[in-house]
Amino acid sequence: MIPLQLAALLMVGLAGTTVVLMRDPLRMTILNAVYALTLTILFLVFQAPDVALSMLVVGGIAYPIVLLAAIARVRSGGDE
Amino acid sequence: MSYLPYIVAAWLFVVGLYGIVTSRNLIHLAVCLTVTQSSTYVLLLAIGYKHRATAPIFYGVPVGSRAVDPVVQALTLTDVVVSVTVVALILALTVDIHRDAKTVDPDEIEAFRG
Amino acid sequence: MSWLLPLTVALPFTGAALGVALDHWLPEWVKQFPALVFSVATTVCAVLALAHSGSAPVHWFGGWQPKHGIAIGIAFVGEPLGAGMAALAGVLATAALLFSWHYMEEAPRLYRVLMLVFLGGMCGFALSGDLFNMFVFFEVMGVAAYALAGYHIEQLGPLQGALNFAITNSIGAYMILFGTALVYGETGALNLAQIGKTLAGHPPDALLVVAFTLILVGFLVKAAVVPFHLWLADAHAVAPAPVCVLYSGAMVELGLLGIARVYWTAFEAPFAMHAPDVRNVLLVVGIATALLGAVMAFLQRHLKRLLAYSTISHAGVMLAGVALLDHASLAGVANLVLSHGLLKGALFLAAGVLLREFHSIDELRLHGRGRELPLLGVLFGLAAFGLVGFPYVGTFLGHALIDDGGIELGHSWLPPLLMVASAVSAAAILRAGARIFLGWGPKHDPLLAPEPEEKPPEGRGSGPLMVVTVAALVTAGLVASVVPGLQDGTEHAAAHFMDRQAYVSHVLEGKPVDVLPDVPAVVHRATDASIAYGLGAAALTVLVTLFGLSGRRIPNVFEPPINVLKAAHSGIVGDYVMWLTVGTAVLGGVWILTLTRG
Amino acid sequence: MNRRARIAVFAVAAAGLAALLVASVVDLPAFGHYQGAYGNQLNREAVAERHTTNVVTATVFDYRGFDTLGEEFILFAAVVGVTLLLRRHKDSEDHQEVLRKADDDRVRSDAIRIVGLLAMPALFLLGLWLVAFGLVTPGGGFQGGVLLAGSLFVVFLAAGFRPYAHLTPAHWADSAEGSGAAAFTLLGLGPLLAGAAYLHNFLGSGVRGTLESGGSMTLLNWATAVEVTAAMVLLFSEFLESYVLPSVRPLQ
Repeated sequence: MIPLQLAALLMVGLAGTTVVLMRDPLRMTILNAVYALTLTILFLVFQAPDVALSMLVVGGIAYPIVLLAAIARVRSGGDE
Repeated sequence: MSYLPYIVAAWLFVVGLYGIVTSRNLIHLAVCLTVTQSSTYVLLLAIGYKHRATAPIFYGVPVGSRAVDPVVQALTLTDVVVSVTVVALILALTVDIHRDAKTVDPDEIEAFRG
Repeated sequence: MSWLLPLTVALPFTGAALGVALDHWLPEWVKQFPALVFSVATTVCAVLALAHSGSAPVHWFGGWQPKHGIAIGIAFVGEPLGAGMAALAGVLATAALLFSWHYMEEAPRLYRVLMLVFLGGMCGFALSGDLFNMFVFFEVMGVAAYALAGYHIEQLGPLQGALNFAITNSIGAYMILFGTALVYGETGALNLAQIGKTLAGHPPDALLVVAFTLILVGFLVKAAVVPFHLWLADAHAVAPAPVCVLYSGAMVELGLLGIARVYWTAFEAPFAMHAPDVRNVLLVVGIATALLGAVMAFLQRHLKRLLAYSTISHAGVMLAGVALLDHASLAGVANLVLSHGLLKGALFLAAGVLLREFHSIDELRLHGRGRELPLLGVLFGLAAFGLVGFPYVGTFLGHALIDDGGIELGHSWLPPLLMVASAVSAAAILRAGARIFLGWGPKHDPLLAPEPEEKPPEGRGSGPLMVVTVAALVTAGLVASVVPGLQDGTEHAAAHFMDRQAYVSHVLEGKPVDVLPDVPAVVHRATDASIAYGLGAAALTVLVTLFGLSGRRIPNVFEPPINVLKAAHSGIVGDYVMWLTVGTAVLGGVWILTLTRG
Repeated sequence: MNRRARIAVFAVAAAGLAALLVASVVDLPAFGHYQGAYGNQLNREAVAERHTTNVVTATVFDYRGFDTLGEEFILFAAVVGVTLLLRRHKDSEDHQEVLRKADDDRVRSDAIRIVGLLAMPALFLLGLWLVAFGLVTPGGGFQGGVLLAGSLFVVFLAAGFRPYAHLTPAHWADSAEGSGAAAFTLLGLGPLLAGAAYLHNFLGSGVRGTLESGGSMTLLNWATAVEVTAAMVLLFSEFLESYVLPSVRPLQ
């Protein structure tokens, strides 16, 4: 368990918990992207470049687009 | 110390469930679902890891050298990409629910009782 | 003959993919046919695979045969119970597609594509011999089912039903993946036969118990067993009728097949010393599900929700059959799955016809209006009667074998409970049928929970084709108990299903399994006990139906528990996930205390 | 069941579940001491048998190719499901009419337009590279597909919705996704009809470390890339249309 792995693991645990505790959807989307980044680093440190690439691309492109579109649609459609 | 990755995976699983049960917004609930799912990725890849081993890519690396387990990576790799579309399906349901019920709070959706 | 097995998955998937790819180039009139053609072709392949399943052909994908005893590729094993389940799924999917000929007009193309993907996922799950591959097909079935449940997007009910369905089943799927990861960490294998071989001498430690619990809970969510069943009634009440046929007829039963397969191939050996503990826990859960499902079915006025709770009740009976851990009861479960799937499919389609004709699915609002459809009334009555378990009719063979298995193992208290459960749930259906088609009973019944009305589908559908489909399913379901040689065939198949050594050596070393003895084409005379329980069930059903129609209020001592039950089915996804967590913690806790001692 | 009672009961159950999970994971081999024979076997033989130096991609597309077929159809069904759920009512305006109305969000600032329209081809090439070299170095159809869809999305960010909608017509995305998925199943069906196993690698293994290593895996890789790209484009378009065009009347 090299120190880098330890750091990456703690970051993942922290980021995951923060994402869950953040109730506001917009801030949560940004935190989700940060969480995906910590996961990417963790997968790299676990010698899994393919999965890191997959998480990077998905966490960086797919999740933000889908989440932001859903939030905008819910916010603009409703009266809030 | 040598079980920390598995503990983090177990923690993420339960934290995700906590987020789902206490959620007040379906979009937040969908993201908590992905946190629960990501715990399985951390567990799978932590199981497949070996000390002082390279990635299972033998380009410029001699074939016999010590490498981590490729099978868990193959399982996780496709699962990560596919789970986006499943969460997108849940978000599509959320958008439709908001259009009909004007709310995204799971506790206030009054479709059916009992 | 192993080339048949991948076809049952490749054909529907290819049909779905081509359905989307060529949609803009196909003339309009052609579009009705491809889905049905692919579904029929898949069913033919599945039935042929069932016919050849005596020798349990193994198909290694990519041609990767096991090397040095290590399974490299993914295997499909065409053993009788799996192939039978795939064939039943094919038959029900074909009947559903035939029924919905012009029925689903809003988005027919997407509906047919998703039905084909659903069929492919079910066949793949039934035949797969690889733990992760089962998880993948579990998800394929799930995703197709979530989208189909939310088909009527103009109403809130379908959307919330689909959402609850999607979230609870997704969590179940993640639990299966977590359990699979634990098993892979311990055994280094994903092929079920190889896991079984590795775990043979393995002591039952905490990892195996928790992995077994997590995988089982994932399948129990799909099999709609208490306390994981809450999503099923919501999803059934809102999904289009032909889709409910697949939910109740095949998807729920596949959850039970998953439990049986994972237990007998991988987890039976390490828990062999504590088999009674596994049996008793699953028996209690099964009976609780059977009784709760029956009671809730009796409290419903929304016909599809009533049928959904009846399915939950039957899932409980089937789980009790599997839990008895002996081949007679397992054969009983196989027969019960066959006859119940056909009859329940017919009932859901009949509800679909009612919805199309009278734009309502509410038992009280349809009071007496069913007289205009006498033939449908007769079919509805026959199908409900088939579910009672009257000797030699419909689900009798399944109930008889499970009752005999229970008595043989000294659990003589089991058959009466199962009899009560199937009687009450059948009575609920007969009460609804009598009220709709014969106009008996009062127009108002405070006992029954009010439900939001359901918007009928847009398509007119072709009347005669719908009734023919219902008739075909009802006749097949009713005669299922008296098919010559079926009882012996299923008992041999069940015995093979449970034999781990033969399965491991057959899959990994290719040793031919001793082919099933040719079965005498004779219908055995049922045991006196099972006939007595069959007649008892029929009598009890008549009594409860008359009570239901009499409109008398239930004694108010039952009032509080019924309100608690209704409150538990709240429709809030947070409650469902909480019950899911509670169920997992209790199951895991009980098993970790009992299975790991000594 | 009121909310506070639910959370209280959940907290107890979650503590029990967490205890169970921890009790199970401590029986796993310690972190870093994994001994699985399956993975070692693949690490030793994949390069020799299929001349692909990326063993993970060899596992995804050949050794466990049938899993990938299942995963692809999860993706396929989910995107069809999203299209089903976000479909607008029949009588609302059809696609072209709606496009005309969505003219007001054209990107004004030239800086963004130029940088965006330059970035798009670069990202597209990077996506293609990721797919092509998937068999040799980390990458593959799945990751490359998402990046390709992302590069097309940059057109929306840099130029607005109408240019994006013209670049990604729903008809073509639908057909591309369908044909990508169909190609994968048919590539498996071919060897089956010729008597070999389903998804058998019928082409030669090619030259190690080059683009044409891995035989029919390359075809499966590109089929996956086409399907994932088309699926993601469809997904983004569905969500964009439901967001960009609030003018679409909510269903009665």
